[in-house]
Amino acid sequence: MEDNKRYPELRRRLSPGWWTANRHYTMYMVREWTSLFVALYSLIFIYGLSLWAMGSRADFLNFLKNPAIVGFSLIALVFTMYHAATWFYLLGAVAPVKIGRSRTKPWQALVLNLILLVIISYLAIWLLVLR
Amino acid sequence: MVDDGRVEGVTAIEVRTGELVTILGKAVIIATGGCGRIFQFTTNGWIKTGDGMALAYRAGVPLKDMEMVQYHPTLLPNTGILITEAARGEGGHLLNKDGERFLKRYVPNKMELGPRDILSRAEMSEINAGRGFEGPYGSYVNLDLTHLGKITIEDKLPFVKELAEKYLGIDPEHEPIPVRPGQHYMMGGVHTDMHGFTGMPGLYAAGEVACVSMNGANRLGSNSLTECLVFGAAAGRAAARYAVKMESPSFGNPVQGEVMMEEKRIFDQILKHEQGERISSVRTEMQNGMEKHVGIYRDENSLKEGCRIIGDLKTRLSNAIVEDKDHVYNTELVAALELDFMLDVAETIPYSAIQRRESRGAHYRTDYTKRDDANFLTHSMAHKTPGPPRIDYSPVTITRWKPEERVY
Amino acid sequence: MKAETHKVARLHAMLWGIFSLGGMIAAFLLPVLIYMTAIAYPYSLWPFNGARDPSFLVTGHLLGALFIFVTIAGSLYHGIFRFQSALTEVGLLKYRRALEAVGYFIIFVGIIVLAYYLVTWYLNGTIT
Amino acid sequence: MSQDIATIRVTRYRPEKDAKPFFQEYKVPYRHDMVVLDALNYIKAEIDGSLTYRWSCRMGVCGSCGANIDGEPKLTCASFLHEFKGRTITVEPMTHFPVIKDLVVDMQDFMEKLVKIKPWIIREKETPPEQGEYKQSAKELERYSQFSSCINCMLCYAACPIYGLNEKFLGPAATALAYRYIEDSRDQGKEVRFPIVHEMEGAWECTLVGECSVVCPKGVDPMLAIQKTKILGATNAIKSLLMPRGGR
Repeated sequence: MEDNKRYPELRRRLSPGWWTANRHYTMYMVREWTSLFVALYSLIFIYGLSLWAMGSRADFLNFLKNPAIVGFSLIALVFTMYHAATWFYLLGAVAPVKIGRSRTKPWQALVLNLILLVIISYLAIWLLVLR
Repeated sequence: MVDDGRVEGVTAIEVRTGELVTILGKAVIIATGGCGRIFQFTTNGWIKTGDGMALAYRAGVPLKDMEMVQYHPTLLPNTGILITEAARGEGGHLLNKDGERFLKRYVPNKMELGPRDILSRAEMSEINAGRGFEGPYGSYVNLDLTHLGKITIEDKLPFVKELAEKYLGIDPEHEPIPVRPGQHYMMGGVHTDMHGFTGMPGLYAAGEVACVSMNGANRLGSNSLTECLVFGAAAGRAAARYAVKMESPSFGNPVQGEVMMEEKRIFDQILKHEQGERISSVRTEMQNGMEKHVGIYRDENSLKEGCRIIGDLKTRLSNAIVEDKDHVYNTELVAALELDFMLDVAETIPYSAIQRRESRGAHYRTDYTKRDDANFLTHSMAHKTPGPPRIDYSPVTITRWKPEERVY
Repeated sequence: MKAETHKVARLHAMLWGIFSLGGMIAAFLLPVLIYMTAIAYPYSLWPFNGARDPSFLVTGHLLGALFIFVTIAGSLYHGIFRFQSALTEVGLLKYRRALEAVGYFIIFVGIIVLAYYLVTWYLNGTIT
Repeated sequence: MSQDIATIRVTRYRPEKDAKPFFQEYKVPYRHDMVVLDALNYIKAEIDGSLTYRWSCRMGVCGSCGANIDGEPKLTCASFLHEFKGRTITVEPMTHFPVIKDLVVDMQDFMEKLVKIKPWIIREKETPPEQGEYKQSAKELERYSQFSSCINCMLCYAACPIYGLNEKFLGPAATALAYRYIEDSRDQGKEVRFPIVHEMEGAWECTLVGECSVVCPKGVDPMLAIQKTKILGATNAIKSLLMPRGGR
């Protein structure tokens, strides 16, 4: 097979900016980077708890009221919601349910799961705070 | 490569590098399929250029029953995409320009379920009588599925729907599909016995390229699958049995000489011309000529014209140019070699057909419309000569089923 | 042909399983947690209305502590796991091993610290 | 049907002449029902015999005519010229694969992967034909039938950035085909195939970009197959952890 290499093949490399090539790729990359915010929020929350553990409960609460933390958390919420929505969509894409002659579409799973998210969120608040 | 009447391998081009490669083998099985690309309208892929038929033919094996060319009645015009029989099986109608189910004049008992050859001829007759539609790619008739309903089409004919939508932009639930007859299958091919053996030591063939004679003059739907599976296995076994008892061939003088001749032919002749016509124009004229003169309806004059055209084109091809002079992946050179094969194979069809002065199966002569078992219940055999092919006949072996009159 | 040897990535398969579970958690539970800590509490909105605060979530109830642990640990795992793979896709593939090492280290330390606080609070009676 | 003129910009790369690829523009008259492949054939027949590309069936079955059309991996036989009306159509060789010449790419890597997953039914013991066929219900067929529509056109590989970044990745079509056999009730080769799809460069590389399923001309959903393969891998791993011996 060495002979094949007499004439060079053209090899192309994927540039780090490949995800700008089309809309799907860009959406994908945004989806992946939302995970940064998910991770950072979690780390910040743990840091807040450490303030409490090494100081007082008030330190933790002040930390939560810090405008920078509030601001970041709001951004994190937006990205978390985006993350959740893509997750729901993918759930629908990889596990379609067959109803009669047709299969459920991913967007139907998205809507269904978003409703489920609202219910779960309410349940969590009721169970953990209101009760 | 033939050495002392025994086949000892093949020469091939490694398309990647343009090099001629010699593959020695105790036995060779040809399984290259048909030669539909000889014709203008065909369901066959671009690569179905009859290479294997030509290889065997040039090596000295006769091509059997080459006049038996099956036409399929429902091809999309232009692209030759096949609309499956199932479309008619499920109840689709063939309609002419007047919206009439014209088959009632040809096969009233079977209508759309009639055999391929009769349906193809019926469509051609309608078109010739001016009752076809005119489109950019010639005349056609309509295949109407609209009355079958969404569920039947989606469940039973999903591929038909997909093809019509993808390649014509037509929704078969609401619009009829334009169709015309076109070449579909070669009943004829490399002469073999029922073990795929060609009669030349070491050479076997299986599939459409071969003519085991299981299809007679008119193949029935799906029998090509049987042909591949059953006779493919048989050929494989026979070749293996042969190979086990033979000595390995050596790259000796006769073989080496053949390779060098082939090398010379390709690099010093075909690639050398700097001026001349394109091979594509030769190819197009062959396809049009075969369609027009050696197609569904044939007669003495049209077949003579067919022979003449192919003869002319052979001369023209030898002076044609291959623009691409590269070694790497030279598809134009490949196309030139394939065209050379095709012309050899194409020639056997009108020559075999002209001598069969009868109509039988897919072979229909307007000047001899009746079947003539007394004179032509035989296989035609086309042999390669330096000039036009020599046709002789071999007897038909009839076992269980006796030939009967076809009535529909 | 090369001899076939295939090493089933069993550990990775399990880590991926946790990642998947984490994605589910991050999708269903994290939004409400962020809402409570970053909107409801600072702006005194429902359900806190100034009466309760997020510390109640952590120590008010064992179920709350569990919720915090599952949500934060799952989200952290999922987020880091996914982000390090995203980094390999923008030109850092050759540093994959290092990225994975750093990623798992962060996950490991984060979860241990979180668990440590919750367990000590449970043991010393802060969590009721 | 009227005739329009399409402008086509094709990548040329002739390793014997050119150090680098370049674009060459051609003008092609076309009808409404003509596809990009028809245009390439027109160019080769009438304008430039040296233009090099693969094709055979012209009906989306053989899978040999894939190319990047305006940046998107597509079958040239299934891309109508009229959809690009008024624009120059850019035709490039499929992304990620090494280019041999013009639009022809090297398929070796995919071919090796295809063989690797053993795309045939594996039986512990073949039963002789006299004992009849291996029966399968419509329901069992449905579990894998979509994945058997693959025509090996490699468009999914051209669409997969993960494959572009790491060519060791088994990739969409091969994994989907492996899954097709894993799900086939007649197949008994799970023990053989699991290690292939569950090694690190098997399904695990996939990060659900999902473009493979978008570009597939046959409606196959490789992303789904890969995801299901991963789920199988994870459950197997957990099972083997819980039941170290008889788990798998």
